[in-house]
Amino acid sequence: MSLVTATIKRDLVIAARNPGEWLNPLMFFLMVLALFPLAVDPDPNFLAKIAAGVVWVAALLSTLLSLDSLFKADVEDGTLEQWLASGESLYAMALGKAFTHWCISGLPLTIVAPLLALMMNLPENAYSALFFSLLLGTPILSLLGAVGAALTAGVRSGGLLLSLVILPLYTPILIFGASAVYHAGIEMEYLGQLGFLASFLCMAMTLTPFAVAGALKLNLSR
Amino acid sequence: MSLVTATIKRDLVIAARNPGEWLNPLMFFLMVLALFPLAVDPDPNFLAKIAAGVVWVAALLSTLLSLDSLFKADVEDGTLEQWLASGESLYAMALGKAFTHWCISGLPLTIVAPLLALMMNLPENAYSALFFSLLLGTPILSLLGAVGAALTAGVRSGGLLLSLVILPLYTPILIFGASAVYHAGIEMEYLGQLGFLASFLCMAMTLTPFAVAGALKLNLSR
Amino acid sequence: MTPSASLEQSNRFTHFCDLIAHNVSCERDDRILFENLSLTVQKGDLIQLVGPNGAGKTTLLRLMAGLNQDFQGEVHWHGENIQRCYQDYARQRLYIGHLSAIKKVLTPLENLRWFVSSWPEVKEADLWQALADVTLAGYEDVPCQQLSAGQQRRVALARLLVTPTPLWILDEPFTALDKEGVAWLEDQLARHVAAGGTVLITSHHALSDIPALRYIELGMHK
Amino acid sequence: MTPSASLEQSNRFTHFCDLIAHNVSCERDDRILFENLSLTVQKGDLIQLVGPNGAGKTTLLRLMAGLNQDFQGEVHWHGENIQRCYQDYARQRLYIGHLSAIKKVLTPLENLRWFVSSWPEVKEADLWQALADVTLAGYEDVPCQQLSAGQQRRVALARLLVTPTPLWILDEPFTALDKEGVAWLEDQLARHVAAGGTVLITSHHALSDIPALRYIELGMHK
Amino acid sequence: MYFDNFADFLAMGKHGFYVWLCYGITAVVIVVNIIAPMLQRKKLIEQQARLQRREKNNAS
Amino acid sequence: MWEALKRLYHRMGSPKWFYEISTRWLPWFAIPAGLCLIVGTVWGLAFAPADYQQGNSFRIIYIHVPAALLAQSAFAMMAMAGAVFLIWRMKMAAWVAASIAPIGASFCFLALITGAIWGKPTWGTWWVWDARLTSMLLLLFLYFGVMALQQAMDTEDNSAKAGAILSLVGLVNIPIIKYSVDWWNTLHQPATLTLTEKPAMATEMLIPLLIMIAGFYLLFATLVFLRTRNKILWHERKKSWVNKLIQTPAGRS
Ligand code: HEM
Ligand SMILES: Nc1ncnc2c1ncn2[C@@H]1O[C@H](COP(=O)(O)OP(=O)(O)OP(=O)(O)O)[C@@H](O)[C@H]1O
Ligand SMILES: Nc1ncnc2c1ncn2[C@@H]1O[C@H](COP(=O)(O)OP(=O)(O)OP(=O)(O)O)[C@@H](O)[C@H]1O
Ligand SMILES: [Mg+2]
Ligand SMILES: [Mg+2]
Repeated sequence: MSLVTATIKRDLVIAARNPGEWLNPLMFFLMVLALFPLAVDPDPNFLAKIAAGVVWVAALLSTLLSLDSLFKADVEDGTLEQWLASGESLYAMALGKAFTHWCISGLPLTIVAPLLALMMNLPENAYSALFFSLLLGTPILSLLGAVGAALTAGVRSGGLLLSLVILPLYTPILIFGASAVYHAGIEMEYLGQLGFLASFLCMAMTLTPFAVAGALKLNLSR
Repeated sequence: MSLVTATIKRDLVIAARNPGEWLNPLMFFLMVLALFPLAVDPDPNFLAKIAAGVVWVAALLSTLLSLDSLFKADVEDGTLEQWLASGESLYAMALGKAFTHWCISGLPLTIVAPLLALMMNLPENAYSALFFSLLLGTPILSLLGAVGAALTAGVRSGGLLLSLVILPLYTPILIFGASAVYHAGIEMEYLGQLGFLASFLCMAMTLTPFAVAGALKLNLSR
Repeated sequence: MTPSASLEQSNRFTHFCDLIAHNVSCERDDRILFENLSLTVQKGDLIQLVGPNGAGKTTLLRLMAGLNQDFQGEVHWHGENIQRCYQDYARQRLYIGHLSAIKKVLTPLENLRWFVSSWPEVKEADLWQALADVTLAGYEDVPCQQLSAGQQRRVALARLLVTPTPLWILDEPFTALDKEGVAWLEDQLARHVAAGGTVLITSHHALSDIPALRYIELGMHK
Repeated sequence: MTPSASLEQSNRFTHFCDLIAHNVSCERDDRILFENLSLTVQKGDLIQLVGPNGAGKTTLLRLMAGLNQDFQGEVHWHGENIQRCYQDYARQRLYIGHLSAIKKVLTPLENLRWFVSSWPEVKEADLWQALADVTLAGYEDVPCQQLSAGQQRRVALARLLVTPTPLWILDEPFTALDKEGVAWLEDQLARHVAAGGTVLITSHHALSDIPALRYIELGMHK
Repeated sequence: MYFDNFADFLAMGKHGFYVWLCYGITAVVIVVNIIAPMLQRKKLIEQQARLQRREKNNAS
Repeated sequence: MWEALKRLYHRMGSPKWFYEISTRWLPWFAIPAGLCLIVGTVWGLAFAPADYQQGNSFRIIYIHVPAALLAQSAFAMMAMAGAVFLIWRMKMAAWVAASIAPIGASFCFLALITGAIWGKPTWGTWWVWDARLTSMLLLLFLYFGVMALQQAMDTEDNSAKAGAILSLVGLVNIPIIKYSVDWWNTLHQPATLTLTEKPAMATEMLIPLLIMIAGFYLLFATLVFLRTRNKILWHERKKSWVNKLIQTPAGRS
């Protein structure tokens, strides 16, 4: 077993051992969704209009929050140092880490989102669009997020710096994702948006690992 | 100078030395505000309707994020242990810490909020309500937040656990705060809501430090 | 440290009261670390806890310092349970554990200033002198993150020179110190007990011949 | 470790190539740590870096390990710059730094398994044996957070027994070890160099008489 | 000149406030951007000169 | 040819050379910049005719457009300098990138603030979520992110690298952001409040605009020189040529 697979496996075991790691993003997602009607207006018709956008914003914020710890623990306890010392490819590690992160945050979120969208009174025909847009979009969030997490891993109170770095990069995905759901809701074509998300995903898969690998090295040379 | 004042001073010096600590919550606030129009609908009339709620939700989330590091660093580097070892009152420390946190997150946010509300097209007569509701509300957020931060300080990936603990406590404040602003916008009486916030604040100031002190002790007995 | 200073200390320490552990027992994970252990610490004692890794030295030390209440038995100070008279007790003992409570963004001087803030009688000049004594002259204004492991340890140990407490409780203080540093610390310990102070210490390092030295051996009860 | 095992290792290490630092210089914060330092490390060498705190031992070690590229001069392995042949080099040397790369929620066995995942030839039985050798038999399945400081260190050191690399680079490996542990580690070092391995180590601890031992002294250039 | 008199020029139709505000802010931002590095340079050089003098004194 | 390029590259990498050449060039940028800005401003404010629809508020264009153009190209330049630093480890490039960031952010801020002020008389509101405005706001965030990273790490080298990586990622993302935002706004909302379509601008309006654009670019170059020179002085303060420079009265001017 190579170090990459070993690391993926290890991280999943750790996540299984503190379930908070994958339950918390879910709970956060749920709570942002719950806050909205409280703060704005609980009228169902009104909620139906904003549902697509709010679900996507909540997904994005909850991914963002779970990113903070993606590399931080590894930097602090020396795991990353050992990675670099091992001489194995950082590109592969970056991909592996983003994959684990998606398994822990994006995937569960994609699965429960349709359920929660019920609470927001999302129009019925938008459910499949919601599911597929999240399925394509959340991996991009994880990949781009890994860049930010790697850049800020060694920084104290990096959590917020991370959001500063990442949110501008997230907006295109938010726009395409939310509009796919919105259009599905008003019975318009939405395959175009999904297509864009798919092509973004391909780009992100090939390019971001380079940036992550570069950024991780920074945390080590002292 | 007692240890409490020394700690407040020290924390403010640290914040001054990495400006990220108080700038980042502000930036996050701004960016969450920007996400909404992108995800939902940029129509100004529509935005005016949701402005009050969105500004309050954004303020709440940004406070939430800056809470994570409130006690964590102190637990990890042994400062908290030294506090306990010093025999000085943990109640005073809890108050002091909440105060520093408010200076760094709540206060700047209250000051810039009216400016950002412009971007959300908030009705003109709601500005003073926005300002005062935030001025009364953000200290409560800091105080309640300190309880959550203390409870989760020793926990890995505590950031999200923290949100779970805290968000339910935050909802009443969100409801009163947002509705004060909303009512002011449609030219209705809003002093009642502010009164509630003020009385919450008094309660929080006297009660939460006990909870914080208790929670901090938990982090130490090993 | 000048002779006159230690003389002054010697007078100050006349009020030292006995610290006595009565039949303390402690178990972790169903393994008994020590059972019915009694220990009397008197003026002028230098007690080193020895034993293999995992024997419970740190645990016993924290318990004597009043930081850990998860044990059976009682620890008395001046005939009173330390938890009862904790504030008085805390002002008479200095605890330095594994964690150094040093803020990395602050300078050695600022860190030291915080440590002594409960003792208003300590003067600014003493702090400079203490830093010079631990061979950090010239580093007073360098942020601690730029110091090496041993230099950071020295900042923490500079407290020994400035806080006027008779009882020192030190957990592995020799960690990361170079030869010269080790010699300096041994000298400090000898001076302190000679001046009527008391030291309770864990270390795997063999202390050189100080007449007052006593060992407490903790074994592995498997 | 049985004699046959070390014999086997001795054969394995015949391919060891020289590690040579050519005129390396390093400065931090305008202070020169070392200048035009040349160092040849050959098969069977045991080299201890000594010097006061802050002399630059850790820095030199990391640089020789290829983890730090912020210096002048070159480090060659088998006549080639280590950054060029990093993958090959990395497979031939083991680096253990201040940080142990141990995940607290995982057990010693799981941690060790991750460490050796790049060496598929290492068998599961070897891992159990190694943990038994560092006197952690019976702790294989206890999460590492429940181990004492020295026990955690032992988990990290168990790697010495299982990773088949000729070159060991160790930064203060004696930290937190008890007497017995120190003796064990000294024995391992002696065996390793006797078997044709090479060790580069920093420690403030005086190693007992191993014939191959050489010192490199780093001074303070103020 | 497009305007008839100076008062007109200041008033800019009804838009004087907006136009002058823009130009004012721009002037401030540009001036700050010019002054800041110049001050910084002065400080740097003074500080360095002081250090040099001190070193010279120490040496002699 | 190749040799000449290589020589140029090595020269560019030498802080001393850059410092000296910039000393010589600085007036050639600063003076034309000042001239252009003064001429352009006076012409734009006092002599250009008012817009038939917007009246005199349109004079804001002479700041708004140059600032907006510059803010975008400065980001690209910063990313390029960052790439040079990452690939060839040329320290000079890192210093240039670090100098560009705050200047680019200032111009981005100017474009936003002048746009917002202009919006009040023309659209009756300070801010709308128009595609261009939004993408400009995001560009400002990107600048802030890069600036924050350029100071975040514990060594200067690492900070510079982190900033460079983000500016490169940002550079790839800018077209995507711009495109998506354009597309988003046109779909959600009929173009009630878009920026005025570029009318065939009258030459007497266009010429001052071109002058101002030139002035802004020259000013930008001047500012980058100023800041980079400070960075050079600081990093090379131990070198003999800096010491000599400080002792000569010319260096103090
Ligand atoms: C905060 C608000 C605004 C922002 C962020 C903004 C942004 C921009 C940007 C980025 C450009 C340059 C586009 C390019 O060529 O690359 C631009 C050009 C321009 N803007 Fe604005 N703008 C704002 C408000 C306004 C307003 C209120 C008006 C007038 C009604 C306006 C009129 C123009 C004109 C006439 C141009 C030049 C025409 C062109 O190049 O297409 N802008 N603006
Ligand atoms: N948080 C914890 N939860 C459960 N058990 C613990 C915890 N911390 C320590 N232990 C157990 O208590 C025992 C004693 O630990 P302690 O840290 O006191 O040892 P020590 O004598 O200081 O050892 P060392 O020399 O390695 O520092 C260990 O065997 C460890 O397994
Ligand atoms: N991140 C950093 N930034 C700037 N300077 C640093 C940094 N880390 C270390 N230094 C400086 O480099 C010098 C050497 O540090 P290093 O950690 O190599 O010392 P060391 O010989 O290992 O000391 P010790 O025995 O205390 O571990 C120290 O004087 C320190 O001030
Ligand atoms: Mg211990
Ligand atoms: Mg070291």
